Amino acid sequence: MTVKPLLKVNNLKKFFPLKGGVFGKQVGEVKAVNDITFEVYEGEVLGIVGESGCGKSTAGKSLLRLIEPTDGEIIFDGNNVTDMTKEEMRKMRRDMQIIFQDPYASLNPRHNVEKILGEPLLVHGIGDKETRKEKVKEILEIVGLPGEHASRYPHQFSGGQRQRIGIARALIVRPRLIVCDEPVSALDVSIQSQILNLMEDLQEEFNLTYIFIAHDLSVVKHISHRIAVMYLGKIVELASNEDLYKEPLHPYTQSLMSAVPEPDPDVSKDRIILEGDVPSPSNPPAGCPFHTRCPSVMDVCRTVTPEFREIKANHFASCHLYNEENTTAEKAD
Amino acid sequence: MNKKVLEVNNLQTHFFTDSGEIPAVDDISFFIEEGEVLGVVGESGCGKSVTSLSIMGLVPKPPGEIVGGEVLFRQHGDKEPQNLVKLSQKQMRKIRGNQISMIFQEPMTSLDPLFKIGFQITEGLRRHRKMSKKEAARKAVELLELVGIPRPDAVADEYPHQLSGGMRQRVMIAIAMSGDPEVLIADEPTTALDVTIQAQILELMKRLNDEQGTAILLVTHDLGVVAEICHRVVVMYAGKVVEQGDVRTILKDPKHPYTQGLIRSLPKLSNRDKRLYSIPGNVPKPGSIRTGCRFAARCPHVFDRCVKEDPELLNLKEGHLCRCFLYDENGGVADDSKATAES
Amino acid sequence: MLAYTIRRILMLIPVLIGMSLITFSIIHLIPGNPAQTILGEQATPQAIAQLEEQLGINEPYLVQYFDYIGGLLQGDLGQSLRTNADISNEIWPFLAATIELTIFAMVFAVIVGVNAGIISAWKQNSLFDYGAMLVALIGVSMPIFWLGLMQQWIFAQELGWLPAFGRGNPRDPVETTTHFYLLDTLLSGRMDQFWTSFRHLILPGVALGTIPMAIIARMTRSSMLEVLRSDYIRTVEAKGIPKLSVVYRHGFKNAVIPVLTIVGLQTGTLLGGAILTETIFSWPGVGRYVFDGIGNRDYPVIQSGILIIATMFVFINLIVDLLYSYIDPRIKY
Amino acid sequence: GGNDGGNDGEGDVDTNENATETNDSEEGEDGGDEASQPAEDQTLIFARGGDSVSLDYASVTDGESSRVTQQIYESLLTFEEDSFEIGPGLAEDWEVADDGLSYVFTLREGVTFHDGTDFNAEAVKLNFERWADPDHEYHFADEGYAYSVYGTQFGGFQGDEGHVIDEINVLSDYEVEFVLNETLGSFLQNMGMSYFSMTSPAAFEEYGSEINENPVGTGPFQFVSWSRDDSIVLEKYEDYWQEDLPKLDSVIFQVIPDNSARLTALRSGEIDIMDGLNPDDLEALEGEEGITTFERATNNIGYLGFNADKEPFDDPEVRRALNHAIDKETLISVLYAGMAEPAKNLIPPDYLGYNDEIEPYEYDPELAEQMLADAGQEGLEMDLWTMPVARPYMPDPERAAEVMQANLSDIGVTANIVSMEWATYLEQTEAGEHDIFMLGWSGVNGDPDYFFGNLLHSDAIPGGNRTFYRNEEVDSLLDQAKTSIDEDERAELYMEAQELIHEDAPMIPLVHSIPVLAGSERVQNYVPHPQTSEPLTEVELSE
Amino acid sequence: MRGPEYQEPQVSIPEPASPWKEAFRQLIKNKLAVVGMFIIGFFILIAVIAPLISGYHFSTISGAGRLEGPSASNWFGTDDLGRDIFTRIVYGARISLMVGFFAVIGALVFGSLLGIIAGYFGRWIDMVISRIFDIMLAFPSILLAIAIVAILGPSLQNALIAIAIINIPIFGRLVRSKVISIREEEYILAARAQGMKNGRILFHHVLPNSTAPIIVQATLGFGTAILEAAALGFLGLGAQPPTPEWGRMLSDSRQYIQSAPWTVLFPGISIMLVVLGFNMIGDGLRDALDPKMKN
Ligand SMILES: Nc1ncnc2c1ncn2[C@@H]1O[C@H](COP(=O)(O)OP(=O)(O)OP(=O)(O)O)[C@@H](O)[C@H]1O
Ligand SMILES: Nc1ncnc2c1ncn2[C@@H]1O[C@H](COP(=O)(O)OP(=O)(O)OP(=O)(O)O)[C@@H](O)[C@H]1O
Ligand SMILES: [Mg+2]
Ligand SMILES: [Mg+2]
Repeated sequence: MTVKPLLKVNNLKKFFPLKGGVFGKQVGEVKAVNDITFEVYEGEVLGIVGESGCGKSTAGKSLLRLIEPTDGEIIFDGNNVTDMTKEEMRKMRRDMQIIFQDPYASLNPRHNVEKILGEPLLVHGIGDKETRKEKVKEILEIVGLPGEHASRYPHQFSGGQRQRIGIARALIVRPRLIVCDEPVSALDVSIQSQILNLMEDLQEEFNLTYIFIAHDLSVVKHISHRIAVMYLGKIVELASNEDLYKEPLHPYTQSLMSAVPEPDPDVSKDRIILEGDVPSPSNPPAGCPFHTRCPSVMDVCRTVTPEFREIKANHFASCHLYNEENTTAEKAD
Repeated sequence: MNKKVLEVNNLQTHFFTDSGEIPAVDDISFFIEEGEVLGVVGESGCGKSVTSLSIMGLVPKPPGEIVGGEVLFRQHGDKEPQNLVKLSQKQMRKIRGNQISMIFQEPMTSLDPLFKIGFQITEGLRRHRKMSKKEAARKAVELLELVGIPRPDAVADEYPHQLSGGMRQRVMIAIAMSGDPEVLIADEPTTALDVTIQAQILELMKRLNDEQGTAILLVTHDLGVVAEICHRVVVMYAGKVVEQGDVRTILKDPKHPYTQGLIRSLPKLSNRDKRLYSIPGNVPKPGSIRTGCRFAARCPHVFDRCVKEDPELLNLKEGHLCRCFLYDENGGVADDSKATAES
Repeated sequence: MLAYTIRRILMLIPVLIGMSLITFSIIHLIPGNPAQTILGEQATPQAIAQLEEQLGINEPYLVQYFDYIGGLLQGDLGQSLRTNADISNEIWPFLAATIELTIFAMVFAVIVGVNAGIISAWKQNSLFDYGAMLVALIGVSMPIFWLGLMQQWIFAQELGWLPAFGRGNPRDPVETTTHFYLLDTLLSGRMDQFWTSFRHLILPGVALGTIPMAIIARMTRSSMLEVLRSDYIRTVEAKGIPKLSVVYRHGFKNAVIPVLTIVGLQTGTLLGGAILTETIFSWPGVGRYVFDGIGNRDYPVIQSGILIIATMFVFINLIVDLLYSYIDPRIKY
Repeated sequence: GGNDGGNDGEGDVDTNENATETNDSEEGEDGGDEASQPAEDQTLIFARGGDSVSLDYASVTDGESSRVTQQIYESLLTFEEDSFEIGPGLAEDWEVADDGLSYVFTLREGVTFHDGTDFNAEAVKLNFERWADPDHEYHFADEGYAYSVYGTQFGGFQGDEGHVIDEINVLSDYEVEFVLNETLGSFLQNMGMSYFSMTSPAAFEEYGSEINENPVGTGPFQFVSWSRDDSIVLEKYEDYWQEDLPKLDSVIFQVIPDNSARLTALRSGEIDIMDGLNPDDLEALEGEEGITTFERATNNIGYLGFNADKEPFDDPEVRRALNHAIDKETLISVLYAGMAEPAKNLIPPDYLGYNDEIEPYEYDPELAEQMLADAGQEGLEMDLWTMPVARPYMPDPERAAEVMQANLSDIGVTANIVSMEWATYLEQTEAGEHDIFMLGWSGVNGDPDYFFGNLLHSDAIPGGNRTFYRNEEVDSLLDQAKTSIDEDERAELYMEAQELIHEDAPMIPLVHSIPVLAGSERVQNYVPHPQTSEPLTEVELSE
Repeated sequence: MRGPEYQEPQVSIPEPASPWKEAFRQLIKNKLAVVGMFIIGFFILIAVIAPLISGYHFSTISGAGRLEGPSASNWFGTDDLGRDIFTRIVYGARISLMVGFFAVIGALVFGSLLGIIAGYFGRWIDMVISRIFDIMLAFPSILLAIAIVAILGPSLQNALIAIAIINIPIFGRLVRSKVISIREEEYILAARAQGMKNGRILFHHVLPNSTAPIIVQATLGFGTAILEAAALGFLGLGAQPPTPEWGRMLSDSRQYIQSAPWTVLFPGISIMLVVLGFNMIGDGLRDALDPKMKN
């Protein structure tokens, strides 16, 4: 693993307007992604976990500017993606790809596999007709599908096979970074492991960098080198795989981990069962977004938004528990 | 030994579609004892939901039809069990929602969006128990309290869209519990929920099982959930039961190659293997394989017989059943398998 | 809700202005001089010139348009060129006749169509389903004027069961106050006349209602099928609620929105499309009023007639929209 | 309209009569009446295809309006029951000065309007001045009233050059004098036209420009209600000046646009008389129990006109040839079910000066083809213009065109049927855009000048003369006939003109249609007038 | 590692079944749709070979044989001008089918164009176009058609134009809503993520996926257009005599409904059958192509 950051994200925000009233004016906004900052190193897998609606997909799509970010800076390989023109961005897409969650919705039902996979090559002007055909066959075999399947249509494949096609499409232009937006959550358990293995193999083979989004902590943990935990549009903790598992700092991470059921009747855990639901991102609570459910909530949490800081070496979290002045108070509890 | 409240024997539910007859549930047998949580696991499309719907008599007809087998339900106090398959729709309605109730996978779509929560909770009750409006309203609040909903009075007067997914699933449970059922069938009750919410719901179900003694048939594809709450487990594959036993046996010492593979292919939080085991191939739809073991095509131990003959469900040891040619009656390893089976 | 209503009404203004402009332009594009039309072949050129002068049709179009709109804003629909009568006085009986017929037809269409659709969906693939849907299919394929003629021929002329024309018995004219005959006869306490008026409504009402009935039946069925397959209906079933209640109370209430939309649209269509029925059954309605107006180049009549029909149509759809939110608590504007 | 006339009724006989009648109708319920016995319910329902436009008789020209106004209003003179023979109306007597420039009418005394006011010379003057004077307070030009028939019949309006009525003098309460500035042969005929009938001056005062919906006249029936496009209800005017009349208690004019629905209604007894019978239904009705038919004497012409300004129709030989090509008999049998007479002249047969000596052009396709060939017109192709709307003289113009198209194709002439919107049709034919065209004309006052002057006089170009026929000789004959007030002399002149016209063949006279009405046998004394409508004063319903 | 050689448990799918072929297979399984295809096929056939199957000419007038009932020589009887009704029906098929075809094509082309522009470019363009559609749809369509014919003058061609015009907003709205909803599909997002240009996305991704509902609407539109043409004909605003247009034949004969019912019966049945045929095919197509699409 190199230490060169391939992607730097600074203070990324995406707010969706909420319309209403007599003239359809904007009456509010959904703070889907609310000021997140992180780096991704070349060749690493950065996992992003969080519950439904916490802004994972929005963050992933904003990185590729498939959704225009509201604010913030995205620097890919030294180039500022946020400043690029449409055409520059289009070219840039060769290097940054995405795999979607739903293998059914993300393939054009009217195109056969050859067209689906050949089109990215075509629009980036790679190869002539023959070579493109070759490349399609080649990539199909790489993702574990027989090359003859190129003439088939998506509806003739099972979910797992479709996801392989989705991966092949992302891979065929040989990108450097792939955002994987929950690529396995729609799949069956036995298929999920196939795809996870495939993705791991590909990453090593092509020296890819992944941003791997999932809501399943065990999946993320399996594949990632570092993990970011999101809650209500914010990253609440970011650490290496081992650190996070050994010593989750943020109370949310702790309860999330304890809530994951293990398929082993002998593992008995002290469950931290959180109260209530995730608040709405259109009306996030003041202060720490987690304070409404936090088992160790303090007064300061209700008013002051904690800073996202490096608390241990390469272990970031945003929680008042680890502020200098609060630490003692917490310990005393 | 506890009494069996519900017994499914050789149940067969088929769908008659344009592309032929699909045996979604193909000769399935299992039972639930009083106060027990039985898990039914299996991958998507293996027939879990159809099994539960068959018990409830809710298989959409057409195209579905129960073509064979029986569902014996022994009501509390009754000696003779009733065969639910034989009951008329009218008789079934008396049992549904009253003695056997069911909750579904999708809390977001399982409540009628146009009626208030309170009404929906007690609609069945008022029907079955001839309750007055007032009584029903009180009962609704009571039930909402039981499933741990804050502000139950207010919530009873709200519409489903005003609640979150977790709340809705609690409401579904409240509806199911309204008739003090003997059996609660929960079809993937937490699959659509976030882990933190899932933990809440599982906790609630455990409590209801403990406190009310309701037997639960929990359908899921998540072995973690099974480990969490079930006493016994039925593993299904392509419309058939492949293995059955108590939860510890199934998770710790599975015999069927499918169960083994399934457990090994899970990424686990506690240990990070470099590489996951994976079962090759795809999950077959029921009916796509007609002869031989349904798992043969993906099985690492496959040998000739597997493709030609249907294996029987063998009793390996007390309460542990497995459908595989690798084993013989007593749980030993069958002879002919040794030749080809690799470890 | 109120805000939405206000917004919807405000949004109508450009539509209404557009409509009036289009109507006005259209009718002035229609060739043929009203004066010539009114006076016929035996008119002398002087007479025509004189009449043109008096009718004010020699003024520039824009002047005429603004005159017209100016009058409209004061509730003045102008005067018929042919009869000199104030349209605002003259049009009401026609409008009432059409509205009465439309309501009757729509009530017929809704009662029969909705129930046929519900039962068809409930007993999908039954004999009733096949029969009803075949009838509905034929219903939407039927030329309405032919259906009307056939009904008239069979039920009025051959069998003599029902009156073939008009709104009542000419020998016994209804004392009109509202011009809705069913209402007027009730107000004057004439039950015999009420019955007569009712019988007069049957043939044209059924002829007019057949197509919407078929459309409604088809729509109800498909909407019901979708609802009956939904999760929440399964929930209701699981509660052991009787089928009738499942189908009508839960099923239909959920299926009603697309049906309501169709009812709204069809009511509008009937209001204007009654021309054919009105002609066949000698129904003195607004469709014929406008149609004759076109024949006579009676600009103010065409203009006002079309505007009134279109305005009613627009308002019916508004009402339908508002009804949605009454039925469906999720729809809040 | 208000009805205060009932109380003002004078005269014992009237009141008595009323009393007995009311008695009749009240007691008649159980009495089994004989067949010819008057029915107890004297309500006549007259069904027709379209509604009246206005009930102000003089401002509209359509037949459906006058059908109703005939009942409400009366004019100074009236026509005979079934012809245009003139007789006394509201005027008992009249005198014409020798120079033909002054007419004195002696009015009937004791006539009241429906509002109870007296009819007198002042009322006559007011009515005429209302039409003549565009500045008259009751002229209502701004409200869209126009009196085109007045303009046509009296040569324009006050201030116009050709306006013939110079002044109107009230000589006494019941004597009124019209002074003309030139003679007008049709003056007395005009006075009989229902257009020029008398409205109550008090009603003008009361209703102003809404007089069209509130008619008040002296006629046998008074107005009760009007629901547009549906029905107009009239009731008996109790103080009507003709004793014992009208016999009906009320008349309802019911609109039933569809011909067959109207017939159904007649058969079921829902209506009593229907207008616009399909000629094809006539046969079926013959001998049908309880139903009878009424023929209206013909008063119109349907013709196929040439454009004499266009080649080759400027050649009389071509026009004559084509005259031989049209099979009027088939036309009549197919389109009129026989209810029409083949025409050879412009005016209908009963008219003054009708020339029966004229030999019609026989239907002879071979001759026609030959004549065309002789005129050098082989393979002639032309546009045959036809009207888009049914007219009294031509119930289905498009079908008629189809028939004639077939006739023409028999002699090798290709006719393309052209149809356009009605007003445009009239404008374009007036402008001479056509090759040959179909049109017709209906009489209003039974005077031949109304036909000749409007259709074939060169002064009527542009205007009614759409054939662009110009013959100075004919013009001068027509001019003389128009101003002459000697009937015999007029007849003579018209006969002569017809010969010339026949020779020049500016048109193919097709038919004089005979309108047929059907009615219940209960309807007694109904005599259709050639004028397209008639007062129902004498009509009575039997049991 | 991947497991040992495993044979895919595939139900044998015949090789590349494009969605269209798939849909066609579905369609011919639908009995009603097949009946519809037969009906339409039949009418197309008789329209094409019209001169061969009838010994008469549609405008041959015979004063003698008026209003004759059906017989061996005149299968459907004769009309009031003595013309053979069967012949006129057969020739009328040409007219109705032609009107349906051209009116739908016209509406389709212009409607789709406007719909694509509105849906794809959005913003004020969408606003303007959508408002125009709203306004057009607020007029009862038959009135609008009558008005348009009144402007252009009554003729078959103008009736066709009028019908095309009143159907434009129907197609326009459909296409617009399809374009808008498909634009939100994930595979469109995927296409953008591949670096495709807007034009390519529109023509290669959005449009091909909106064709199914458009085809369904067009098929049903055939029926509607034929009905509308017949209605205009009935009001005398469509085909002019002696063109044997069915609606016109109906209105010309309605006065004979009692004395000669066949004059009214056969044109009416013909209209109904053709429309029925198109509706059957349309329903079948909808089920085959786009089961979710309603109405
Ligand atoms: N186009 C949009 N307009 C408005 N709000 C949006 C839009 N897209 C997403 N949101 C909102 O933004 C928030 C974050 O959505 P996002 O899809 O990023 O969540 P997620 O973490 O990916 O959830 P999931 O696990 O369900 O995929 C949600 O509350 C969602 O409702
Ligand atoms: N309405 C239906 N028509 C036809 N086939 C059906 C129908 N419902 C279910 N099936 C068939 O039955 C099989 C079993 O379906 P079922 O819903 O029981 O699966 P499941 O195990 O509940 O899957 P999941 O985990 O996705 O809920 C499916 O493969 C499907 O082919
Ligand atoms: Mg997401
Ligand atoms: Mg399921």
